[in-house]
Amino acid sequence: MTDYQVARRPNTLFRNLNSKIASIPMIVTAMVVFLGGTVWTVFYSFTNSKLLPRTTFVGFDQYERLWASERWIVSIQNLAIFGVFALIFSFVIGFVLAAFMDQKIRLENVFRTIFLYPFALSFIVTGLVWQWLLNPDFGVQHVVRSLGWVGFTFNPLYTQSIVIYGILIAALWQGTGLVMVLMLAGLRGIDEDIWKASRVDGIPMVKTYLLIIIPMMRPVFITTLVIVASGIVKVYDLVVAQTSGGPGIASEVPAKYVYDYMFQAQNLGQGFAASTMMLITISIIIIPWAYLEFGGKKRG
Amino acid sequence: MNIRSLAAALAASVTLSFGAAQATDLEVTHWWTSGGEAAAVAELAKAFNATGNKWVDGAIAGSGGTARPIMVSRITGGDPMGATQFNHGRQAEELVQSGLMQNLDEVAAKGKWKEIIRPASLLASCTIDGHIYCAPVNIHSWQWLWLSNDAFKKAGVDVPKNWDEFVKAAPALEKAGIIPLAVGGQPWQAAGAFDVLMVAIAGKDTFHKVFKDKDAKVAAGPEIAKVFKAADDARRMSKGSNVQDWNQATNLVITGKAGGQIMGDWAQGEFAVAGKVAGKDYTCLPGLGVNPIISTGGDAFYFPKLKDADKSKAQAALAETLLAPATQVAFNLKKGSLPVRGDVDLAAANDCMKKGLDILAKGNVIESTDQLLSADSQKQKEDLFSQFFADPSITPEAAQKKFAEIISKAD
Amino acid sequence: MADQATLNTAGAASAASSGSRSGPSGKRPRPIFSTRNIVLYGTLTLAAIYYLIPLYVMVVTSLKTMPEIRMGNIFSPPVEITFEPWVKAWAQACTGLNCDGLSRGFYNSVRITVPSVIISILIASINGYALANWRFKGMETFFTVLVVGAFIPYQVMIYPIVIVLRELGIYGTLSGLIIVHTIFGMPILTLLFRNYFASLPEELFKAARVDGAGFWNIYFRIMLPMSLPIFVVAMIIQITGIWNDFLFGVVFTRPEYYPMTVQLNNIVNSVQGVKEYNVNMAATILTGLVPLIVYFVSGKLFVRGIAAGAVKG
Amino acid sequence: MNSSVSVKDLTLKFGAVTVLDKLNLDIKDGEFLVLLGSSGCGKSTLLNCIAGLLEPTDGQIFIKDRNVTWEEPKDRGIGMVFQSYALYPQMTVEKNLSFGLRIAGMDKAEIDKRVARASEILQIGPLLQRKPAALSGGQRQRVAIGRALVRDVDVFLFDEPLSNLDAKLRSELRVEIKRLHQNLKNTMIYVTHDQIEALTLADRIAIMRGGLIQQLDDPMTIYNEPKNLYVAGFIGSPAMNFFKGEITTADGRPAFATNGVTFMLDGYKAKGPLRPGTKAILGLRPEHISVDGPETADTHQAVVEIEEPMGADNLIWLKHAGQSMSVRIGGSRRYNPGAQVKLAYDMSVASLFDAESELRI
Repeated sequence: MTDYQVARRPNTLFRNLNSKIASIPMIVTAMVVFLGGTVWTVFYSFTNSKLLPRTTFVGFDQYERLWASERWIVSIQNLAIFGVFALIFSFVIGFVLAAFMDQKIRLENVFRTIFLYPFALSFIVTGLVWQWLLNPDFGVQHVVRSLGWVGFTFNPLYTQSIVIYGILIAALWQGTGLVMVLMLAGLRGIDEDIWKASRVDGIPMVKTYLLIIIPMMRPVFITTLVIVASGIVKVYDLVVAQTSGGPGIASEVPAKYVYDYMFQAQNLGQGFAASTMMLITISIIIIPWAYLEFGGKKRG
Repeated sequence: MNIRSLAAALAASVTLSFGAAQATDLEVTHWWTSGGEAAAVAELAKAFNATGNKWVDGAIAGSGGTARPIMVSRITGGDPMGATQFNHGRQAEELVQSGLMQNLDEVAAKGKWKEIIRPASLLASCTIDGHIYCAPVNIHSWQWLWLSNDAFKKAGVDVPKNWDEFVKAAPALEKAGIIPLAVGGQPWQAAGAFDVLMVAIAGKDTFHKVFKDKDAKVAAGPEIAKVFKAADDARRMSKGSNVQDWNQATNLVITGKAGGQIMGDWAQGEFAVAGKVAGKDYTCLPGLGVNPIISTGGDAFYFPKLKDADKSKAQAALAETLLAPATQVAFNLKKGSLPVRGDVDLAAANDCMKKGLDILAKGNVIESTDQLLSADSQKQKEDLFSQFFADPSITPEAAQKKFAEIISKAD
Repeated sequence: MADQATLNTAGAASAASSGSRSGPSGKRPRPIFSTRNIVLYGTLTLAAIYYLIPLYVMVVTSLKTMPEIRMGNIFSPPVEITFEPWVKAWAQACTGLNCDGLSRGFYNSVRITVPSVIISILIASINGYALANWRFKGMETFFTVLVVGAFIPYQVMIYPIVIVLRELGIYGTLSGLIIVHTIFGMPILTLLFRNYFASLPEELFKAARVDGAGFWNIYFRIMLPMSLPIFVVAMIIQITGIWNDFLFGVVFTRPEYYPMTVQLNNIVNSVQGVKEYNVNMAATILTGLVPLIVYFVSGKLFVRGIAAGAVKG
Repeated sequence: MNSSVSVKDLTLKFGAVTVLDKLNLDIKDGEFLVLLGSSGCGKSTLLNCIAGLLEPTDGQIFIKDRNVTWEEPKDRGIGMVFQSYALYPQMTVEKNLSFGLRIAGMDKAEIDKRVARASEILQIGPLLQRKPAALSGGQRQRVAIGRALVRDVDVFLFDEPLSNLDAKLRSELRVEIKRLHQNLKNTMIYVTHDQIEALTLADRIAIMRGGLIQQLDDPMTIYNEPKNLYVAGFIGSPAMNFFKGEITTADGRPAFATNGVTFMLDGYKAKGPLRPGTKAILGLRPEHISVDGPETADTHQAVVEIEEPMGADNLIWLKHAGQSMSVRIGGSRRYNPGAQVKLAYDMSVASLFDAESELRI
């Protein structure tokens, strides 16, 4: 028994009301646009919607067709190759550049600006420039040949087997600057005493980076991973601007499959099925991680 | 004609017609942005502005693939344009069925479209459930082989008169450092070239059996196998094209860097802009010189339903203008296509157009694949052929198998 | 020891900038021509050349005439400098019937970018602030969905958004496009702001609450004045993203609002015979100029802000 | 009820973790209460609950007999001083002091008056136009206290306010806080992990552990009669010496046997009967053991291991009953390692705990 007046917990709906009001845009975006749009997409992926969405259900037909489509398989393979290499190279190059930039160098501002400026340019522009640079009749191949190296062949954009690397070159050019900046920021956040300690202990610099500094930079790596990975999954403009998916279907990517089938082929159902596959893959990878990272974590 | 000065003239005419009180702005979207195309659109705009309304140009470059999604989104999004180009055929079918498009019955009746438009299949493609929903403006045929006379002269061989001669001349061209056949990287070009080969080699009936009746057995049969053989030749001859856009490929022919190109009659506009003369600088072979049949696809304008009554009136005015004889002549001369009405005088037509008109008059026509197949099937076909043309490791037999599969599931 | 408070209360801004103030955390400088310096500067210079080549080619090409481009080598400097391509790209290049080049899109791009940047940053910063300081039940779930949303390709979302905008009756309007930009900027921006605000000392927030400041007072009077670096980062990201956007600009508006990138696409894709590479390159540079200038001007703040916002988990 | 702050059955859980468990606490008007405990014991959490910065899962909080459980912090009549000072970096000292008043819409003259008074009390007048970054640590903490002062509230909450200062400043400000309390006579709740601060400042100390108050008493009681083993071990530096053993009788008197050594419990004020055979722990503070004093019947022998001279005191570490123990003696008495000493105990201030319940016997 309590011998004092108990104040009832106020209606929880109105607790923290301002915060809830302020979060409405986020909630609406998350629930209506992202979640709603996803559910809507999944729903219509089971229909045979053509130009306009309609509710004639066809079960898993769209998915069967999707996985029987050579272009879809190629798209996925390309994304996998592109994704793995883009991640590895952008992290390695970005980190190495950042580590070099962190050596009390002269002209740091100049170098940083040079590495970062491509990020200001859109993928369309990036694609155009690199299409031009890699064009066999004008670009690198032509230049090297006219220097007397007649047999020189470097024609990624018109060679099926290596076209995806031609796109990778452009993507890395555009994106590593940002990775470098993120890494640099992370390196600058490392306590100077760590460096002193490793010097006193006589640990070589490379080892210090690998064994001490990199593990300490986990938050930076995670933020960078989110930014780079979300860019990889979405890769579309670059491919369109550089190769339009060609030669043939050699540089197709999933996002382009979605767009082409939704709008050019006017087969929304097929486009939605491809979207759903992408969304599922993303969700499987991202949600558990995102929940661990952002959910339930308390401060104080 | 210089486009810039044309635009200036246009601007002037707009200012003049501004005096007319009922001038209504009508936004027209299309993807005609190449040199010849833009010149042709200017003719339409001029004619429409002369009615006292104002043509607001909404060109979206990058061909139908880029433009169509934007157009469809705007119509379904509830912010439609005044009029929009589609390839006539089945691209806008569902928009019509959902009641988003303006019925043109009245304008059609007034202009006696049923009588003047030929071939009738054009109007049929515009007709859904007995009502007319689009105004065809031109006939475009795919079945042309464009040859550079210069290139053959340089290679020291005669300009071929048909596909077989062309294939035979290829080694000579190659020896002279000329790409025999220019094929751009855009997927629809490869698919289109294949359709052309099919009409020329397998003939009209087979074409119909495959694309109209969707007969997979024919598609897998020996007739089509021959077509794939020819496509294989074409693939070999097209090696080294290294261009994306169709008109860049055409430009290879214009400049003599390539021997020929299988491309629709819209290529003619590019030759015209470049100041080339048919018969002298270049040669055109309808039906690849084998089987003079042309398909009658083309472009049509659709008119989304608008709330504003003035705009609806302007839409009717535009529909009427598009089919007016003078517009038809002016437009099609620039565009390099054929007029949709048989009763206009195309005295100014050049060599190639006359060949086309001739075939049309004889009735040697087939429907275009845009009319026969859904956009979905078309896209799958495009994927297949762009892959086939780019990847020599795919045998004609394997490709034919896939082709038959697409046909069996086509709608 | 006494300085700790500066770090705490003056916020991550100074924490981050202390790097550039007191120099990097690496080793002490050594003689100029040591092996280490040669490797260091050699690598950086080579990398810099790789990054600069495309820009160089773009600029050089845009200053050449077409015949020179056809004959020459893309790396050779122009024999005869011409500004014709720039004039053409800016004011004369044609799309369909409109022959006024990029100029017609410039104002639209400004008109789209300015409100979109302001609104998206305002909303994302308030959301990030609420997430960091005013949690309520379920909030993290919404945020998780939002972050996952960052991975959804835009193409997938076009159709649902067309429907949403249509139902709201703002399809094709400028406000519709602004909303779309706000929506798609939200995941990354909210993440940045949330991390940044979470990195500010929590006691500051508590002190303000004891002082009687509420949600908005704390946001505007305490948090905002401390958050310049992260706002710069958000601004740069958004200006770049929105200015460079093509897809939304063309799908969700009508021609009178088409941004510069649509004109750019039209110019590079409207081939009149041969591709006019010089005009294309000039148009490309012109289109990229605004975000480039923003970068050159505020690049230093960008790094500082990134250090403050992105790095803290 | 004349209590100033009263906490009833307060429970706070973060998910599955219970931070505060049905905690009760009454603080008298004008009392200086110190919440003492090691980190993670829930003391700051409790303070934040009282301040209204954390929402309790269950329970009630009263301030001045008013139920404020769900009130906003600003409406509770509290002022709070934080460890990191939490000064608004972009505002001058004056603005920092007046921020809360300005938010409340108080009129300008009154604000000025209060700021002037606070700055006089804390002697920060010359600093008013400076920004926090231009202040030293001690000055910052003064401003932080001033910010609580201007609010003219009944209850002051201090969350480890001196932890970020160096030792000298800390003892200076400690005195100032004590003086402030004597002058203002407000209720003050002070969280710290520093037992010196607790013992010097508090009217009463609440020792917390695992979300529970272990003992709430005046400093001397806490020191001399710790309620349980934890409190006994926590308070006092160096820590109390503990011996594990059992209660026996020797010569018919209660005694404590461990490792072959017997301590006579004469003079120990037991709470109840001392039953022989009970497993128990004997606690002896280093200063309650005399070395080489007058011989008694219970004198033990031990060997010095280490000597730690601390100026005023000298601490010697001995080996006794198989374990290490420390003894505090006068600073002038020195022993070399290896020296034999005789030990005697004052059992009236010793502590005896049940080995199982760890409660004082």
